[in-house]
Amino acid sequence: MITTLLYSMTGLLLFAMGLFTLFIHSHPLRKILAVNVMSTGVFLIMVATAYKPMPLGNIDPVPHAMVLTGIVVSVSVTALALLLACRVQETSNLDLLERKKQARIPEESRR
Amino acid sequence: MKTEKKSIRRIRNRGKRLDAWQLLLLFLLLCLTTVLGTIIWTMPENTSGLTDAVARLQEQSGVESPVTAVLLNFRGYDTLLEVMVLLLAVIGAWSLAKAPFSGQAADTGPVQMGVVRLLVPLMFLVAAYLVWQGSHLAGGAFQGGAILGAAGVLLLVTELLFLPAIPALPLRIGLVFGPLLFVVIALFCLCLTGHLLGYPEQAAGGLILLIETACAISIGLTLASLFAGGHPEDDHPQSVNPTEHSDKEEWP
Amino acid sequence: MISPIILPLIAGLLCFLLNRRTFAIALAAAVANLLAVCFLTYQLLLFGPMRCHMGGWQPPLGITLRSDGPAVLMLLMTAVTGLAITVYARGYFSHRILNLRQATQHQEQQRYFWPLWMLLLAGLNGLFLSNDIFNLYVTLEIIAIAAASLAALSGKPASQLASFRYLLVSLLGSLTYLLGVVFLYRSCGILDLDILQHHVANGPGIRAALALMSIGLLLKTALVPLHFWLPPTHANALAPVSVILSGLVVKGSFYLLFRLWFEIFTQLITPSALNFMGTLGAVAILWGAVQAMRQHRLKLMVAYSTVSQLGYLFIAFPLSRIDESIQVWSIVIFMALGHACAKSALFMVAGAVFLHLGHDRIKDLNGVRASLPIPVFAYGIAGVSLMGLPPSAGFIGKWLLLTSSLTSSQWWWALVIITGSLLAMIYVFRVMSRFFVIPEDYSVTTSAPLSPLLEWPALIMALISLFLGLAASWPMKILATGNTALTQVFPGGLP
Amino acid sequence: MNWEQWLLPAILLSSFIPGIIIFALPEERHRLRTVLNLCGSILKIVLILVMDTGIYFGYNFEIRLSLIPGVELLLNGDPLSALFATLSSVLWLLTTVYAIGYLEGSPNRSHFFGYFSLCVTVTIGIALAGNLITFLLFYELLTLTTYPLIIHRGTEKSLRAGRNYLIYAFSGGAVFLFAVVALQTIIGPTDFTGAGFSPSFIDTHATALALIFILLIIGVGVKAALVPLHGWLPQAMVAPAPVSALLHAVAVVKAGAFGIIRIVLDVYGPQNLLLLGVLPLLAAVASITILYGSIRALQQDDLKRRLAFSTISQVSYIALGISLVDQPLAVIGGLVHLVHQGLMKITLFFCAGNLAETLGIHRISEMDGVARRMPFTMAAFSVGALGMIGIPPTVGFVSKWYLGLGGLAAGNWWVVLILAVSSLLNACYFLPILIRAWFGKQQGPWPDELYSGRFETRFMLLIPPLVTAFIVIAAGAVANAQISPLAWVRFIVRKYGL
Repeated sequence: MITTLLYSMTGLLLFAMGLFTLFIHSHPLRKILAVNVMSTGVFLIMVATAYKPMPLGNIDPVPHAMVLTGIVVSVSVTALALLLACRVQETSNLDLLERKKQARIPEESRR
Repeated sequence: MKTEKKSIRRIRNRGKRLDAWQLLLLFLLLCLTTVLGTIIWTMPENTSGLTDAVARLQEQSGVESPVTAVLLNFRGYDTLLEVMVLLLAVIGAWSLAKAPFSGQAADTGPVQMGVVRLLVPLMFLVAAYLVWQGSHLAGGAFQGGAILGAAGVLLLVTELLFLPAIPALPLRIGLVFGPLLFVVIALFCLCLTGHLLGYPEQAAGGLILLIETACAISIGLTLASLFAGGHPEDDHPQSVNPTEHSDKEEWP
Repeated sequence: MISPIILPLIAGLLCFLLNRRTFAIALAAAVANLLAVCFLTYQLLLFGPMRCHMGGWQPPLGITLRSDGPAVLMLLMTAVTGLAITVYARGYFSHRILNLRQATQHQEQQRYFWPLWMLLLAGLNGLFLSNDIFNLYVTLEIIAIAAASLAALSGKPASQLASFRYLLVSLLGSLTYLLGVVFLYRSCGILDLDILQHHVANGPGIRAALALMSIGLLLKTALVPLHFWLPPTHANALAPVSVILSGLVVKGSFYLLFRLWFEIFTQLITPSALNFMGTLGAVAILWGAVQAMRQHRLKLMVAYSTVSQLGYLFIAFPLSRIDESIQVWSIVIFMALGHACAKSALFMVAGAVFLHLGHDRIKDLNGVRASLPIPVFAYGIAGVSLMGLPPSAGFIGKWLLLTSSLTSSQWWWALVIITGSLLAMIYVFRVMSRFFVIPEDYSVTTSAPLSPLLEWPALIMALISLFLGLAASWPMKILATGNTALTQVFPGGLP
Repeated sequence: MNWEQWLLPAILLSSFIPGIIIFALPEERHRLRTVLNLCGSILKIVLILVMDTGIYFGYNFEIRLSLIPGVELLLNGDPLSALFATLSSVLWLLTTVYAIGYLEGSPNRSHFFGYFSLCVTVTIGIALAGNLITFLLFYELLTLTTYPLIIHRGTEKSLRAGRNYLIYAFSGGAVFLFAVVALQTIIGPTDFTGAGFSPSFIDTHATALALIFILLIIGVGVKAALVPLHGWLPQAMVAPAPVSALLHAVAVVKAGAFGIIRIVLDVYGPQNLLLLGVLPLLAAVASITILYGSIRALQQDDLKRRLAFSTISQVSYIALGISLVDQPLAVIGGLVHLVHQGLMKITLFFCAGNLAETLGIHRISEMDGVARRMPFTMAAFSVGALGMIGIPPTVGFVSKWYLGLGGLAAGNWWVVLILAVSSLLNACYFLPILIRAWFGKQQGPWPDELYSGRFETRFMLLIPPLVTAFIVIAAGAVANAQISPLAWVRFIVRKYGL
């Protein structure tokens, strides 16, 4: 019971921390990491949900399955995000701000 | 416009103390956390979730491990889509760039090589074991695939295996193999039992193991090629001259 | 019922596996998908809503697919638009490959476009059909990843940064949604929507869950305070991708949000919450329209008009209090359908103009009418639908909105709606008049003639959006078979 | 399905289908385009005459299409719609002939004639609309189809005019939409029954209904160019002459006036309006518009602008007549002026177009002695002008006569006063033109003489004004005959049981 709560609270805290970082930091890598921390938090709460105190029988496998799915999803999304960040860094040597501005202008013709 | 101003401020305050709106944000988040926390705290713990349902249908699922049963039988459809997510990540990654080509071979000392020579086969073994025991204990396709992926990463790092050099077709076949087999088996079951992924009860164990193995291989490849970060050299129709192909990076 | 999901899935895998004849595969899949959806509609009209248990496992354990009126209508919208997009994309890429430099790059873009688009289609269909709250999360993720990769496809820094932001935002959205799912599961222990519908007990846990899920979905739907990511992403992507994102993807998350609010958690919804949504919607309409008027580029203008049009969907929320289901469902369905067709037509036209002139600066669009008659015609018709003039589908939606806002004596929404359509008129015709100018030095950039594949899909989509209003009784009928409230309202079936 | 039902769609399609074909035609297929146009318009006239006789002998034409519960499209042929439909189809034929001559050799004719046909289709749709929703549908479509015609020249000036037109028209449309929805939520379906809704609603929603009436009038008043909603009309003069003729005599302004008639007679019904007591408002606005238009017309030197302001004042005669709805004679005067004003004004615009096309004359100060150069044109012009002033035996006299009688019968002396003053003003701004044209000495060459041939100008430009001028006199002379606008209007008023 207490353990469940402990895990859940930790997960919640991680979620909030990740959210805060996501908002205040502008560097792509930090943002990606922040999102990862958040997802970890969510998964932690999920796993905590799976644990059922004795009278109700032992473990609920469904959240486990969901966590596995979630982890895989977050892994793939993280990989994609990292690659995108790298591409952004490579393809334009501008400062982040310029790029942010530029992101509002549609593509120019390439002839 | 507004987001830009924010970002400007953020850039300025890099490393400085938090300014007003950040503090406000912090405060809001704390409130949120406390609210959610109290809700969790006060939440009644009496729901047993789906434990009993799983326990009831366990023996029909064809595997002992409840998690695997849920993952590949009861909620196999989720897993099917999830494998697609992985594949999508690879396609997305490949659409972004060609795998970076670091001209000279890496300076791999004898120790490193030795380690790799020892580790990689071992990893394959462990992966196979994980997949196999997935049917009755914790473990399964994803765990196995992860190990395989790690092995692939090791090979890539030491450049014993070099992705841009790999011909694209076999790689693609390897990547698609798992998901495609999954779909085919699903449709096969549809023909047999009239339900997508509705395994016939006696064959369930075998089919699940088959799917797991295939997926493990594909997932391993997926993770490895995600690490390689880009599509191999010859992965699109008539890419005749790589020079014109590689000048894609320069922008007008 | 599974074929709308499985067909594009297989097509996507094949497109990725063998990179010859990808267009043929995609086209076949799109057509087959349309046929399957039509058959599904036929079944629906015959037998009413249907369930399909994955793997034969009954809920609560198994995953259920369900086809009811709204779902089938969204599927139809997706299938028709999807077919048009597939054809258009073919014309778009081949035109770029033939006439622009760096042909290999365009070939490469095309090579990865097809599998991504097919899998995205599968994800969308899955979203519309799925009846399991966690499975919905997975489909959301499929859509997010595919959409982000598509948005980055054009390869320019601008678009890549935009799509990076888009990816982060949608990831944040789905995480929040997932947290909501966790809360829900913790308090009910159920994932299947039908059972939830009956087991929802009004407790803090469930309210928190609903709030979290709604926030996540709002983030993906780009309701106004959370819309910042949409215009750059939609305006910087390749034209077919903009069509996909603006016409279909935003509808997916909105549809889910709407179902959660008006089917599952109905008794949790308070008038204040509805009014809050409505207010945001009103702000979205006005703000989006004003922004659209201020833009200097066609694609950005169209993107902001998407922000504005999404507002109408949310203004339907507070009007749902009178005779719950029928009014609000029909409003939303008509708005969504009309907007999907009109907006895809607009983006197709924008893409065609872009390929023709090599830019889309509004002030330099003079005299395009002479060189591109069909796209300009399509633009006009689609604009009519956006402005909600009769007999377009947008008009039916607006009519229903106005009627219900006046019958429930909330006339201020009506004022917002009217103002919104006037602003829409201004920004649509600001461009239209440019098309009609006859420039004194009449020298359009000597570019290759556009293939009919680039022109006709736009016109057809525009015409559909126009005549959907005249055939309005059909969607109503489909909606009615799905929706018990409707059948109660019209016992004798609909006209 | 019987023929009465399919006649109305056939009437619409008879110009819609040619329009669509013309859009598809390549620019240089002149002959085919001309043939299509003429066949379409003649066919339309024939069909509409069939409908008229049918209506006279008591058939009722009606076809419904229900979109969603509460929204249904209804086409319905009653005497009033027959009046408007006949007027616009006949004048459309003449305008088409005129436009073919006018636009010879100018670019983008496919677009022009395409939109031209669509425009008249929509106008007939307004005439045949059987309920407010259908009316709204065609009313909005009219804005859309006339816009390309107004900006047809494609110059920045015409674009500005077009923009103003759009803003005025769509704002009016929005107000109208709002009012229609509000009205429907109160009284349910708004079919044009000829009796109006049941007075029981007045007891419950008096103020709401009065407000809605004002909103409706504002909505249609924009197109009817009631002061202060008239701003777009003078600017729209940049359009080619046939378009101006269409706008002023057939389509847009008339649609507005027709809307006012429909709202007063059919949607609300005379009794309800008298109960609500909002008609004096309408009468006041109409009178103000009459005087304002005439006074502004005095100040214009540009011929077309002067004609435009005179339109503003003339169309309000219709509103004035309708606003005295308890006086059948006044109503007759208003209704018949719908036709008469169209005939006279289109004549005037044809002639103005001829002057501009042939001699490049745009200003009145350039018109000295033009009658010697173009006697036929100026003869037609004079007929139209005298009609506007209201000299017998022209049709203008007939309408003013009935309006005056109605005013007297109601004991409203001010009506007669306004009529007199406005006639005086009309005389003040038309007679000088005639004097210049006929008796003035030609100073120097014409601004730019474009045409010199056997006739004074192109054949196809000359015929239409002569025909209309002839009708102006004939219809006035035989006003009491069995078949004349006046007779038909009497028929209408009898139908409405006034």
